[in-house]
Amino acid sequence: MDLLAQILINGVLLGGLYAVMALGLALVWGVLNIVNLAHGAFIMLGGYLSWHLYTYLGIDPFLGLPITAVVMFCLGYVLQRGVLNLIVRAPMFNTLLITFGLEVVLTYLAQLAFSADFRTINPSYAGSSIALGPVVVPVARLMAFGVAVALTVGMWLFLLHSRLGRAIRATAQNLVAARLYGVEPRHLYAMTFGIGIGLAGAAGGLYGTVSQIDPYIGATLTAKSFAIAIIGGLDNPLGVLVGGLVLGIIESLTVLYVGATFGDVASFGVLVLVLIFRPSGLLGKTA
Amino acid sequence: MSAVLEITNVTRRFAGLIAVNDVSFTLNQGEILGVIGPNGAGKTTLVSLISGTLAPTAGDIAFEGRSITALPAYQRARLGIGRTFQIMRPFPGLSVLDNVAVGALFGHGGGESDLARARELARAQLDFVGLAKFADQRADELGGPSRKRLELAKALAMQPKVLLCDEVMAGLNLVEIDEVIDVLKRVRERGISILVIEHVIKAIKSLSDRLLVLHHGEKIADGDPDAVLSDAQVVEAYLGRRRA
Amino acid sequence: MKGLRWILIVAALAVLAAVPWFGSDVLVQFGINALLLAVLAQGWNIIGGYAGYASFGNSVFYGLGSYGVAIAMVQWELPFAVGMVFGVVLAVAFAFLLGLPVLRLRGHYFAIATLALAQVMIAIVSNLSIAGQNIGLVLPPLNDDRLFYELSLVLLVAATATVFWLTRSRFGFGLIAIRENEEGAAVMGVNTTLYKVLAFALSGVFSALAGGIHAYWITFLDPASAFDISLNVKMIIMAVFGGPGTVLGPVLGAFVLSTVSELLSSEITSVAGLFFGLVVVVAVIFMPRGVADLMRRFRTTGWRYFVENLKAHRI
Amino acid sequence: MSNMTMRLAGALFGAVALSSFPAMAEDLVLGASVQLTGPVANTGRYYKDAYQFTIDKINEAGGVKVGDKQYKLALKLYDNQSDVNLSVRQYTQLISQDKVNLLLGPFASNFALADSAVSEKYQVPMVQGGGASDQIFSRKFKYIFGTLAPASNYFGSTVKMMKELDPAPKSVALLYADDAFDVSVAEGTRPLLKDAGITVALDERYTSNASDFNSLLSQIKSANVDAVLVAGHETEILNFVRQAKSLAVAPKLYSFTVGVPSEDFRKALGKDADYAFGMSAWLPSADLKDKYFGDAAAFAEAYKAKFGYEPDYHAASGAADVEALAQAVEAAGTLDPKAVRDAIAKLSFDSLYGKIAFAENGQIDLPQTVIQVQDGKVAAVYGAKGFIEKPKYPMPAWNAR
Repeated sequence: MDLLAQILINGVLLGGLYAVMALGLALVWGVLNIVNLAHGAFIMLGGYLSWHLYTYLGIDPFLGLPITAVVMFCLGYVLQRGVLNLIVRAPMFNTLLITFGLEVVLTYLAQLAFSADFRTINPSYAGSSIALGPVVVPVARLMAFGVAVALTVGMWLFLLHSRLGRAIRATAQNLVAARLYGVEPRHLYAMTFGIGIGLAGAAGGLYGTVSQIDPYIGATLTAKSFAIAIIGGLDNPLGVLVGGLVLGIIESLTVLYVGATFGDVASFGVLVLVLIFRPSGLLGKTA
Repeated sequence: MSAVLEITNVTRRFAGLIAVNDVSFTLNQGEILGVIGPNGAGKTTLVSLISGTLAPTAGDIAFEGRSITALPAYQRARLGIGRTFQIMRPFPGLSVLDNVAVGALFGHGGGESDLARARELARAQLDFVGLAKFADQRADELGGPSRKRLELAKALAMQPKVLLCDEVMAGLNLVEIDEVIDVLKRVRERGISILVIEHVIKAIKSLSDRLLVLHHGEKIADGDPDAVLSDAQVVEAYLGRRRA
Repeated sequence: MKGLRWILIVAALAVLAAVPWFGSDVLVQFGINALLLAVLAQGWNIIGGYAGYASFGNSVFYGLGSYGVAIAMVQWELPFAVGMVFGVVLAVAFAFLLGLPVLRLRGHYFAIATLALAQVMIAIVSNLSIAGQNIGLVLPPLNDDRLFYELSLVLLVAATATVFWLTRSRFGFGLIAIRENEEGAAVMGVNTTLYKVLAFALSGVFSALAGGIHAYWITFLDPASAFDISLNVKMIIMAVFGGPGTVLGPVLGAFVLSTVSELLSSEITSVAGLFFGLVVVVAVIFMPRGVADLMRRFRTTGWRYFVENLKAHRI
Repeated sequence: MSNMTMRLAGALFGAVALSSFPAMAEDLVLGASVQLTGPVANTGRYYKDAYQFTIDKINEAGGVKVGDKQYKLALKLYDNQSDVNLSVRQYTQLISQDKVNLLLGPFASNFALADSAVSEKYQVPMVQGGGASDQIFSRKFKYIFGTLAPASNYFGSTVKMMKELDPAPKSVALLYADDAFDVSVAEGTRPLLKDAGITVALDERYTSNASDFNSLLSQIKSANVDAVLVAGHETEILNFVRQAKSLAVAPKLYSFTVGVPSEDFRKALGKDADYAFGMSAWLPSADLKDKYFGDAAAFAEAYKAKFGYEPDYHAASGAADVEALAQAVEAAGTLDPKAVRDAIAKLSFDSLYGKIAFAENGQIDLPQTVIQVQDGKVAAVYGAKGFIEKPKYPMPAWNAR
């Protein structure tokens, strides 16, 4: 019983981290209709950025998150404005291919710049934990979870209540709707992609505090982010949070009850099932 | 006159909205039946229900005395039901000729299996609707009026027994409308029964043998065109709304 | 004109078929690899280029074909040919069982679902002891590259002939109609569900056969390399680079890109991957419809071709 | 650019473009395909550096003498981008196009498994120091030789040591990744534990590259085992240790097949690396005499000075591979691959890595020394003759460090 409680806590905390990883992917996909295969590579870059801030400037990884997010936002903005805006109206294969190409480029650049060594962000509190009776709650994961919830709710409020957020949501329905809000579409696209990448950067910073970063972690993280975004649905950040939690819990339980090599079977199996039976996600509107 | 198509108490709901509500009518052999109604009256939904791209929530649709409610769209097409789309959807990357050839290759009775023969049949249909000179152009390079004709030619190439026309005249000028009316009349002469959905009341009045009016998804009139158009309820629903 | 084209094709085939008799070992190796990639691109072309469904699940067919051969030869000690048949059976079964539900999805959703299926297959096969779990299987080596080369060539010819047949058959027209407008195809009498599943299966048969040949040739396979998603991305890149929905485009794309990639990985080893990524990005931006379209239109438009592509797709 | 075009033409028309190849007539060329990019590039570089370093050293000493002719060694190295299929093709290219004389190996068992088929096919001997899985050597191949100790015995010395600890661990959890090497380790370890009378309370295979060990760690905690043995990859081990700390999981002892001897493991974990047990078939000791470097300590020092990081057993094994080829060629007195192969099989010499002598199946057997991170440094704690330095045992709780 204690074990089950511990596993559920693990699953929930893991799910929070998963949710931030997928938040930006879902936004970019839902609004711009770009399936960003390079998403994991941006998470990786965010991780490296956080690592540099921590290692060379001594900035705490959690305090450094805004810096990481802003820098990554700028990178995202420039990439969308300069590259991805060029293919927004091209056939679907092409957006998949170009983001795949970007993933390859970013991965190799990262290896050239940072080498293939593992990097960890290991502040003093990273390994400490709080004991709640027999159950142990890791501090860093709890903080990451808190940040995840805050970012998700913040995203949700932003989309619902700010002018830019409303323009972004309108754009998800209709390409030129941005103009109705007095925002230039090219700028709006770049803003949206920038926010998505900023979120990926923040996710990378969080990831670095609980795991380690190397240039090749991107592909796996992209795949995970897909599963979460699809399970949660693309039209609501709160759905993504639910998707993350569901996946985190399912994986943890699978490892406990089925075996440690079945985690991926479970998560991608659930993804396929959700796609087939509820293609708009667990919380998404049904057609 | 025998009924080709029998629609019995058909209803279609979308989330929170009844698009077609308990509608019944028949389409007789060799008849041109006009269906009119204001925007959102459920006309296009009705065509989709008959052609099988939408399934009814309740009710029955019968073709030549046999229920087709459970059949998928392609089987209805093979039985002999052809339709055009209001929002024109040619196969944009194919040539005009090949667009029509698809109709001949599939269509009524399973279609023609030989590509060369299918293209011959398609060319004949292009002649019939007056598009022969565009045969080798890409379909997405056609202008609006020509696309309307292409929709017709595609449906006709299927050799249908029943033709469902969803606003084939919208957006055309008077000369073009007359040409389409002429085409449809000649189609009827081939023994094809036609259901025409239209906005242009004048056109449909001169074309239809019978007129049916939909309003908020319900049938509010069905009968002789002149009588229907002078019906008070129709005038209020249709024209009253226009004035508003 | 038409006769000349056939003569050229036969001559090109004769040259290709003769390669193992005058080319170096490395060329033959490269040839086997390029031919198999071309088969994969051509197989993808059927479901992706003609039916318009961006399948990321073709690497699953490839993997099933590889494992069909490996399991038959290693675990059951059956001949290679039986393994090929077994692989094809697995692929077709997969196409029907999972194609039916998954092919109801459109656009990105289909792409992602097939991507996930490939992941599920890696995870499942890693747990199957008959497939050697995650360690993989080692096949008995056969030192006969000529045989592998000619087999691959025959397979490519078969795949290309099939695609050629598509362009002039009712089945092919049905697929194109589905790609161009699925609802429109259905109301014209195309049995869209059946056609899509058949296209998926046909595409799977060629991928599986390619996988089978590759497994026997390379003599080793494990789940990660058998169901490698980047192989699927490669197929798409090659097909799209050459021209999806054309008969020779994917073959051309496979040959050109394999050559580029081979030269890069033997010459400037460590930046090969980087360069490959850049080629993809630039190609997608400037020639989104592939080499086939470029060759067709470049003569009339010249350099403006690239500018026009840019203008057509940007906002 | 024009050179590229030429190569293209060469490749297409089968005219082998030897013109751009740097080898001179009196060079003896060793070919290898190693992971310089991709997920295992981190370990791949040990081989690249060790190969080049050793080749340069041998050349400084005048190269190798074959018959009465003096040869310089040269290295032809490709990056296989951590892709098995590519590495197989590159080895084929090395043999049939680049015409290298002899082969050095890639890193990791799955690569060695696939690549050994190439050396066997072309009958060119490959000495590899990167694959330890027993599978590689059970195929009765004649042209593959390995300088890593057998995977099945990685935990052998550790289990022996456990029996002599006080209090001796009674129960263990055995975790292993699902790849060729780690499965071999697990298969070899189970009977060792059984013979030692230690209960295996938890025996779990996990997915390679897994990053979340919370569930497994919770199970370990719940099973309350004395010791945890993990066979996996370095990144997994790092995750394991960090997550063990964050879940306050502290068995009396934990030991890992990889990571512990390497410098970046200690760098990445900092103080948390302490108490971790591991094993190494090689320690940079001055007792290991070497013909070219003097001894292993001198090798380690020169290596670190040149590349900026400490060599571990991967690097030493790579260096030994080059030496083995060099010695075999001299012994054979010819470059004929078959003769060299027979000479390799008969080798017996002392090197910086230890005594090099291959068993019938082509693999070397070296005893594993148990090591432990103590105050940020690697200490050898248990070897063939029993305890060397005192192990820090049992491991204290995380909050008591």
